[in-house]
Amino acid sequence: MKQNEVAFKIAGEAGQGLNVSTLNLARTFTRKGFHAFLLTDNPNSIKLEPTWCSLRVSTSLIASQTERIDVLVALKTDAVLRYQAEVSDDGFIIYDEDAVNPEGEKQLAGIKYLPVPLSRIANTMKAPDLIRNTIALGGFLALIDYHPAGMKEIIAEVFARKGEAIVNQNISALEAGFNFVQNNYGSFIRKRLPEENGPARLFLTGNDALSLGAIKAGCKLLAAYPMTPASPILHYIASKEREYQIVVKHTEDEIAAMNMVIGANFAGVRAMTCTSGGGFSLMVEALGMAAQSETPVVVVVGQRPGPSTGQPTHTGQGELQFLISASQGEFPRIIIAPGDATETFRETFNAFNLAEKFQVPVLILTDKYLAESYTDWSELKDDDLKIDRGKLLTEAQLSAEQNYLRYQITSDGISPRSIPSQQNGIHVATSYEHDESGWYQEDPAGVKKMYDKRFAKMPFILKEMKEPKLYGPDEAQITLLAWGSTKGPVLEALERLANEGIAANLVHLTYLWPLPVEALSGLIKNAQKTIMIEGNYTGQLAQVIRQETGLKIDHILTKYNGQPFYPAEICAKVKEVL
Amino acid sequence: MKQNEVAFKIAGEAGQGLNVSTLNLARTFTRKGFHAFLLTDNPNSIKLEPTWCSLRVSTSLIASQTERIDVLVALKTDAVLRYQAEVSDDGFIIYDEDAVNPEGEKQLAGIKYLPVPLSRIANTMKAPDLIRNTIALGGFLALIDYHPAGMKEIIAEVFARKGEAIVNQNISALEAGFNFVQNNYGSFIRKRLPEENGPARLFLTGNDALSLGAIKAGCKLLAAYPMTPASPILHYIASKEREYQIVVKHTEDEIAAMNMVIGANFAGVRAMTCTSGGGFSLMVEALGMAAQSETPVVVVVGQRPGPSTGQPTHTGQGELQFLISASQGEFPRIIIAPGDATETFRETFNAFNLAEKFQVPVLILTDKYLAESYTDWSELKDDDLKIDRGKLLTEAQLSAEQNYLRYQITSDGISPRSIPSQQNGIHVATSYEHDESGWYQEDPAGVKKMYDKRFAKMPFILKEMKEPKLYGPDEAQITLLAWGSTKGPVLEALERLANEGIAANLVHLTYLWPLPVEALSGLIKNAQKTIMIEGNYTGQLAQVIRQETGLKIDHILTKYNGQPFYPAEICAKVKEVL
Amino acid sequence: MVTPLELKTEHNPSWCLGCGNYGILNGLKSAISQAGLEPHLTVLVSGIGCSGKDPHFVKTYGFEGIHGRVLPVATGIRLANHKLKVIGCAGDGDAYGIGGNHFLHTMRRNVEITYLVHDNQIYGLTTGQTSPTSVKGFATKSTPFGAIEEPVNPVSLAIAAGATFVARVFVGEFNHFKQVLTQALKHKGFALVDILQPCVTFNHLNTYPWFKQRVYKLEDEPGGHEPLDRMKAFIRAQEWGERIPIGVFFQETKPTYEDQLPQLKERPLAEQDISSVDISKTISEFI
Amino acid sequence: MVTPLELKTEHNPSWCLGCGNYGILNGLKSAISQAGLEPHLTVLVSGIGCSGKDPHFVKTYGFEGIHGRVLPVATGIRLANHKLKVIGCAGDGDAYGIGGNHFLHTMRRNVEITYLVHDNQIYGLTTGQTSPTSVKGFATKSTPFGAIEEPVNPVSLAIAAGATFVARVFVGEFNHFKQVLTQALKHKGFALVDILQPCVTFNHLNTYPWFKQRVYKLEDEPGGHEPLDRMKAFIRAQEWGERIPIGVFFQETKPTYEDQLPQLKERPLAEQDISSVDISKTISEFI
Ligand SMILES: Cc1ncc(C[n+]2csc(CCOP(=O)(O)OP(=O)(O)O)c2C)c(N)n1
Ligand SMILES: Cc1ncc(C[n+]2csc(CCOP(=O)(O)OP(=O)(O)O)c2C)c(N)n1
Ligand code: SF4
Ligand code: SF4
Ligand SMILES: [Mg+2]
Ligand SMILES: [Mg+2]
Repeated sequence: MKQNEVAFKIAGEAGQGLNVSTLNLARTFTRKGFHAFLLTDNPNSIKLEPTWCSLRVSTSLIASQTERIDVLVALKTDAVLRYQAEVSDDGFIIYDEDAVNPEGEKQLAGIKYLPVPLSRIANTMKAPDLIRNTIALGGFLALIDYHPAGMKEIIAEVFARKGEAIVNQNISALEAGFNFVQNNYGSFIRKRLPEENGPARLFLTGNDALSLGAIKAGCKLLAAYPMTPASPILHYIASKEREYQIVVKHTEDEIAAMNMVIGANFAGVRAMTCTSGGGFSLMVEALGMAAQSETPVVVVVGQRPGPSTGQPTHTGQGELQFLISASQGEFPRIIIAPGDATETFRETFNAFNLAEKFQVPVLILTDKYLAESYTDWSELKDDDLKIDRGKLLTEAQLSAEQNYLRYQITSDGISPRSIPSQQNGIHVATSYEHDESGWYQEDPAGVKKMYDKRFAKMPFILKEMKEPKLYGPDEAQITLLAWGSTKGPVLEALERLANEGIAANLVHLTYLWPLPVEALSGLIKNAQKTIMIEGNYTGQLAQVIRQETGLKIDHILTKYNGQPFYPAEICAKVKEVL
Repeated sequence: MKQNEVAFKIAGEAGQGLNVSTLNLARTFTRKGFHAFLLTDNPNSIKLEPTWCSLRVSTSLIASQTERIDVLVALKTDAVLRYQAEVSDDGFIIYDEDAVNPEGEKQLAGIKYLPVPLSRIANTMKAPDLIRNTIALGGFLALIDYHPAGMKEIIAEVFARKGEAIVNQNISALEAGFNFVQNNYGSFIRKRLPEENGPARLFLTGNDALSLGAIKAGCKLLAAYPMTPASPILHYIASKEREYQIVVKHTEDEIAAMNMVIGANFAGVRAMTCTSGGGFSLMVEALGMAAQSETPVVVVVGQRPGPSTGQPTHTGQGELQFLISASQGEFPRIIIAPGDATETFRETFNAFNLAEKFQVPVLILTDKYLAESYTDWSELKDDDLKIDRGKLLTEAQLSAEQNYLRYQITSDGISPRSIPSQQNGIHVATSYEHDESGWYQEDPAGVKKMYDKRFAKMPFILKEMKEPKLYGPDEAQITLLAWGSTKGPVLEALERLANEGIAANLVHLTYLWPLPVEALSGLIKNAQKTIMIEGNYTGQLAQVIRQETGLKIDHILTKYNGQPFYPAEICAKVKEVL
Repeated sequence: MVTPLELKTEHNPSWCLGCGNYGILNGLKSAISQAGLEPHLTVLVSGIGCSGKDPHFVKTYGFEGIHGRVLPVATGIRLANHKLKVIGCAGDGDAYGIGGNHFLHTMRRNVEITYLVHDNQIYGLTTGQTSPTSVKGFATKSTPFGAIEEPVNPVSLAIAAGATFVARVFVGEFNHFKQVLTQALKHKGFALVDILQPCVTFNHLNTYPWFKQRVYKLEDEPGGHEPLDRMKAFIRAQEWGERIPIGVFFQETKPTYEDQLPQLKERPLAEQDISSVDISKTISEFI
Repeated sequence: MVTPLELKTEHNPSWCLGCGNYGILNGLKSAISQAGLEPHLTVLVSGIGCSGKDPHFVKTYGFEGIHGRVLPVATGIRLANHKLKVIGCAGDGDAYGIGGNHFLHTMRRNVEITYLVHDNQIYGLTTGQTSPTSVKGFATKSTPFGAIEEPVNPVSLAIAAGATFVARVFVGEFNHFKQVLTQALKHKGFALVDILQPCVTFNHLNTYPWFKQRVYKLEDEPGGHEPLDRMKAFIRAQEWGERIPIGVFFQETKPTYEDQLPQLKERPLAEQDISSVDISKTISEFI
C-alpha cells in the first residue's frame, strides 16, 4: 500500500446504490482538497446483476483508476471471489458477515478478511438493506483513521429532502460501522491520509463537464433520445433548462433529435444532440444533410462496446472510423475526442465555435469510461472561452447585400450565413446538390465547383485542429500513442515506468479528424519505438494514421472486453516490446 | 467516325421518353447480334429538365460509352448547344426544325446539321409529341443505311398492348423519318454497320443482372423502400414475385426493410434489401444487429452522388469507406463491387452463398452507372452456380445435439445454425454481446472470446475473396487501378492506349472488403507506375489500400461531378503522368 | 401585406403538366398572403418528393431536408424561434410512410406547424410506387399485383393522435382549399391539411374527375359540421369511397408545446444573448 | 401440450423485485400453454428494454433485436415461415416511441403477430425517462419539470390504424390478463395487447394500487361490451383517468397479409426448394 493514497472498491449487485454511496465518500475527500478518481461498473440491468464501484483518493494528482485495491467492501459472497485477487497483499476485505461467506472459499494470503455484521446492524436500526453501504463506509473510514465528520455533513445534505429521520438513520449507520471497526479491528487501523489537503475541489464526470461546456457555449436546444452513456447529459441539462433558458427535448427517436437540432441551428440557435453508437447510426442520414446544407451541428457520441446493442453499460473506443466516414458522399467534418473532464469541458465549448465557424458537423467522441468516471478539478477556468459565431451576418451586413447567396463560393469555402427572420437573407437551405443560391445543380462543372467549395474548408479547419500533445520526456525509449479517454491510464503508466527507469512518453490526440498529419508525423518519426493503445479490436487510429501518413505504428495494444485500460497492462506491454 | 461502330445520342427533356425509344433502337441491333452499350441521363425531375440518352453499337465487344457522338438527335435548341461539341468532326445533328433553332447559334465546322420537320410530321399524323423520337430514329436508321424492319418488329411488340392503331402510328412515324432522310439527305447516307452480326444477344442493365442473380440464388424475400438507382430491382423482382414465389415488400421505410430481411434470414429464408446511400444510412443500425446476431444478410447499395440527397439520379463511387466502417463496433463484413453486368449477376448469386457460409452481412456495391446502363450478353451462363447454405443444420444433425449452442466457438468462427421450426435447435439470437448459448455476456474474458470468435472468420473469408484481376499486358509502363463499374471505361482506355503504343494494364477489384491484401500488394509492387481511377473526391480505395498495405498509389484520377468516367479522360491522365 | 405575385421566385417548377402541385403552390402563396404572413418570418420546410420542391418557388425562407423528416426539422426551427411561422410541405409517402412516427408525435406535442401533405396516393418522384394512402388493390411498380394493405386514413389517425386542427382539401376545389389553408395557417397549434392532389403521370385512378365526382364539403351537409367534437369528427373521417368529405373535421384550442415552455416566455431562443453565459453558480454544485 | 413449467429456461430474470414483468412472463408462459403452441414453432421477438429480455426466459425460439424494431423483424419471420406463431415483446418506449411507425404500418398490414406491449409508462432500462404513454405533468429524468405533451393512447391509435384485435390488460388482474392473452394468441391477424405494467423502481405514480383502484373490465359494464363495433370501441378507448377500461376493445376477422400472398399458398417460403432455380425462361425476355 502506498502512503497518502487509498484505493477503495465496493462490490455487490445492481440496485444496491453502490455508486451513490461511493460518490458521497469521494466528496468527503475532495471537499478537503484531495484528488480522487471514481470508476463505476454498471451491468445491463436495473437490479441483481453483480456490480461494483471503485474510488481512488490521493494527496497528489491522479488521472485514472488502479488495478490494486487497498480496501474492498463485499456485500455478496461472489464479490469476494471475483475481486479478492485485486486486493493488495496488505489490503483488507470488509464483508457483511451476515450475507457473505468467504470462509469456505480459498482466501488469499496477506489480505485481512474483516467480517462486519452489516445486515444485523441494519436490522437493529430497522433500516432498509441499502443502508449497509453507509455502515461499511463508516468501517472504511475507521480503518484508515479518517474523521467521519465530513461524511456526516454530506449525508445530511444528500438525504435532507428525505427528512430528518432518514438523515439521522444514515448518520447513525455511519457511526455504527465506524465504531464497530474501531472496537474490533483496532490493530489494523492506520492513518493513510492527512485530514486535509487544501481547498475544496470540484468532483465531476465527463458528462457533467460536457454539459457545462455546452451550457457555457450558449447551447439553447438539446434534443436527444436516452441512450447509455449519454443519457446523463440529457438529464443534467434538462434539470437546468429553466435556469439557463434552454429547451431540452426528449424526442421520439434519434432521427427526430438530429433533424430537430439541424432545424434549430438553421434558425440560428446553437443546438446539440447526444447519443451512443446505436443512436448515432440513426443520425447518419441527417448528418449528411447537415453537411450538404452547411448547417452547423454538434453531436456527442458516447462510445460503448458494439456491435449493435453489445454491452450497453461498458466502455470501448470502437467508433472512430465509423464517425470518420459515416453518411453517403464525402464532406468535411470535425471529430474531437477529449482525454479528460477538463478537455471535455473546453473542447465542447470549442466544438460549438468550430461548427459555426466552418458550418460543418462537429462530433464529440467520448466513451462510458470518460463520460461516467468522476475526476477532480481545483476550480472552473473559463475566462478565456469566447463565443465565435463565424460568418453569421448581421441585419446591417445583410441589408448591404444586393443578391444574397447562401452558398456563395469564397476562398475559404465558408459562405456568409443568414438566418430566418433576417429581412434580406431569404434563401433555401437544401440537402440536394445546389448552386450558390441553393437552387438545384446538375451541371457537372457546377457540381464540381460546389463540391470543391465545401472541401476548400479543409486546410482552414486543419489549422484549427489542435496538435497532438506530448506528455512525458521529450526523449524517450518508447513513445505511446493514445486518443480520447485512454489518456489517464497511460499517464499513470508513464509515471510508473519512469519510476522503474523506463523513459516513455505519450502522444495524445484529442483532435482526431481531420488528422493533424504534419505534427503527428513529426512526432512519430522522432520516436524510437511506437506503440498504440486503443480500446478496440482493429486498432482504428493506427489504421487511420497509416491511411493518412503511410506510417505504421510499431506495436499495438488493443482491448475490447468492455473494460477501460489499467495502467499495469500498459506497463506490461511496454516492457514486453522494449 | 469508325467503321462498324456507331455512337448515337438523343437529347431533349425529361418526360419525352428518350430512354424507352433508345432502348428500342438498341434492341434492333442486339437482336441482330451486335454489341451495344446504352447510357441514360436522368434529371431529378419527372418532366421538363434537360436530359439525354446515348447508345453505342458495334460489331465487336464494347464495355462503355464513348465521348464522341456520331449522330445527335436534338429535340430542343439547348440540346444542340449543350452537346454539339461532343459530335465528331464528320458527325451529324438531326434536329426538329420546328422546335429547334441552331441557326442563330455558333455552329461547329465539319458537323452536318440536318433539320427534319419532326413536329410537323407528328402533327400531320395527329400523333402525340412523344412520337418525334420514333420519327427521328427512323431518320437515324436511314442515315446509317440500316434496314428498319427490325425496329418495326420491336415497335409492334412494345406497343402491342396499346392496340393496333398505336402500333401502326409508330411504324408510320418510323417510316416517315426514314423516308425524309432518304429523300432529303441522300448524299450523307453511308452504310456504317452490316445488317447482321450473329445470333441475338441479351441486352440488360446491372439492375436486371442483379435481380436475376438474386432470383437464381433463391432469394425468397425482398424488402425495400424505393430509392434511385435501386428501385428497378424492387420493380423487377416484384413483377416476378408470383412466377418465382418470392415475397416482395415495399416497406414503410428502410429501417423496416433491413429488419424484415434480418428476420426472414433468421427464419431460414434467403432475403435481401436494396437501396442507395441515404436508405443505407437508415440501415446502419440494423447492419450491426445482423453482425452481432450472426444472421446472414445481403444488402445492395446503389451509389449516387452525395452528400445527402445530393444528385439522386446521377452516378458516383462515394460510399466505399462508409460501407467498410458503417455501424457501431467492429465486425467482419464482405463488400463486393461488380464491374459489369456479368459480374453483377454472378457475384449477387455468390453474395447469398457467402452470407450464409460466414453468417455475416454481405454488401453489394453498385452505382447508377452500372445499375442503369445496358450492356449485351451472348447468353446466360449459370450452370456452375451452386447453392451453398453453409453450416445450416438439418433436423437430423440437430437431433444428435445434446445441448445446441447457437454461438458455439469453433476454429473457423462459424457456428452451426438452426432455424425456427427445427425441434432441437431452440435458441435466442441476440443483438447483445453473448455467450455461446446466446445469454448475456458481461464477463470481460468471455466478451473477448466472443469478439475473437467473430473475427476468427476473417482469414477464411479472405480465402474466398476473389483476387484483383489483371487486364491487359502483364508488363506495362503503367498500371491502372479501378473498382466496380469504372472497369468498362478503363478497359476501353487500355485499348486506345495500346493503339497509340502505350502499354497499360488494369488491376480491377470486385472483392473490396476484406481487401485481398496479398495479391493486391504483389500487383502494385510489380507495377512500374500506378494510377487509381475513382469516382469520388478523396480517392477512397487508394486510402483503403494505404491503410491496409502501407502502399501509396502514385497518381490518382478522381471524378465527382455526377458523371461516369469517359475513356478519353483516362487516356489523357495516363499520358499526363507518363 | 405581401401579394402572391411578390412571393414568386425566379425559378419555375418542372412538375408534369396538369400536376396538382401547381394548384397547391398557387393556393399556398395566396394563403400566405391572405394570412398576412411576412416572408422573412415564414419558413417552408420540405422533404424529398415532387412535393418537396415547393420551398424553391415561394419567396420565404426555406429548408429542403431529407425524405420523411419534415416535422422534426420544422419543430427545431419553431423551438429556436417561435416568432416564425413554420409550414411543412410533404408528400404522402414522406408524411405517412417513412415519416409516420414524427407525424404521430408532433401531433400530440401540438407544436405550431401547418402541415401540408400533398396526398397523391403515389410515390411521384421515384416514378410510381404504392404509397400508404394508395387504395387496396392499386397496382403500381412496387405492387404490380395490387396493394394488399389497408390504406392509412390520415384524418382518422390525426384525430386519434390528438391533432388540434385536422382538415382535408381537394386542390381541384381551389377556393375552398385556399380558404381552409388560410384558416390552418392562422391556427395556434399543429394543423394537418391533407391535400388530395392528382398525380397525372403515375396515378391514373385518383384523377381530377374521380375526385370531382366524390368530394363534398363538410359544411354543405344537411345540418352542417361543427368541427368541435372529436368523436363526430372521427366518425365522419371513416367515410371514403363514393363520397369523400373535405373541409375542417376538427379543431380545438389548446396550449401549444411552445406555450408551455417558460424558457421562451421573454424571447425566442434565437434572440437570447449567448455572448457570456455565467456558469459559476452551477459549478459550485459539484463540490 | 407444453406446460408453463416446461417453458422455463435455465436463466432467471433480474428484474427489480415486484416488477410487473414477472407477472407478464408468467402470463405469457401460461397463455402459450393454453393456446396449445409448440415451442419450436413459436418465436418471441423483442427489442431493447427491461421488457426486451423476455425471450431468454421462455423456451421457444427467440430473437432479441434492437430498440424499436420488434415488428419488422417479426414480420420478416412471419413472412419467411407463416407456420410459426410470432409474438412481439416491446416496451412502451420501444413500441410507441421509437417504433411508432412500424406499429402503424404493421397494423394496417394485418400481419399475424401477437404484440405484447409492456406499458409501464416509463423508460425502465435507461433508468427512468418519460415515455410516450407517461401522463402529462409526469416528472422524470428527461422531463424534470413535468412532461408537457399529451400521452399516446395506444388503444385509440390501434383502432384508428386498423388493427384487427385491440386489447388492454393489467398485469395485476392476472387471470383476466392470461385469458385475454390466450385469446390474442389465437387471433388470426395482428393483435395488440397493451399491458399495464407497474415499474416499481421508476414510476411511482402508476403503481399497483393506482391501477387496482381504476381498472374495470369492459365485459363487467352494464350491457357488457361486444368488441365488434369500431366506433364504439374508439369511444370507449377515450376513457383514461378515474376509470380505466381493460379487456378486448375491438376484434374483427379479415384476411391477413400472409393470406393474400399466393406465393405462400403451397408452402412457407422457408420450406421452398431453392437448390436449382431455373431462370432460363425469364432471361429470354431480355432479348
Ligand atoms: C431515406 C430515403 N429513402 C428513399 C428516398 C427516395 N425517395 C425520394 S422521393 C420518394 C417518395 C416520393 O413520394 P411522396 O413522398 O409521396 O412524394 P411525391 O413525389 O409523391 O410528391 C422516395 C421514396 C429518399 N430520398 N430518401
Ligand atoms: C436506437 C436506440 N436508442 C436508444 C437506446 C437505449 N434504450 C435502451 S432501452 C430504452 C428504453 C426503454 O424503455 P421501454 O421501451 O419503455 O422499455 P422498458 O425498459 O420500460 O421495459 C432505450 C431508450 C437503444 N438501445 N437504442
Ligand atoms: S410525377 Fe405526379 S406528382 Fe410528380 S410532378 Fe408529375 S404529376 Fe406531379
Ligand atoms: S426498472 Fe422498472 S420495468 Fe425495469 S425491471 Fe425494474 S421495475 Fe421492472
Ligand atoms: Mg406522393
Ligand atoms: Mg417502458
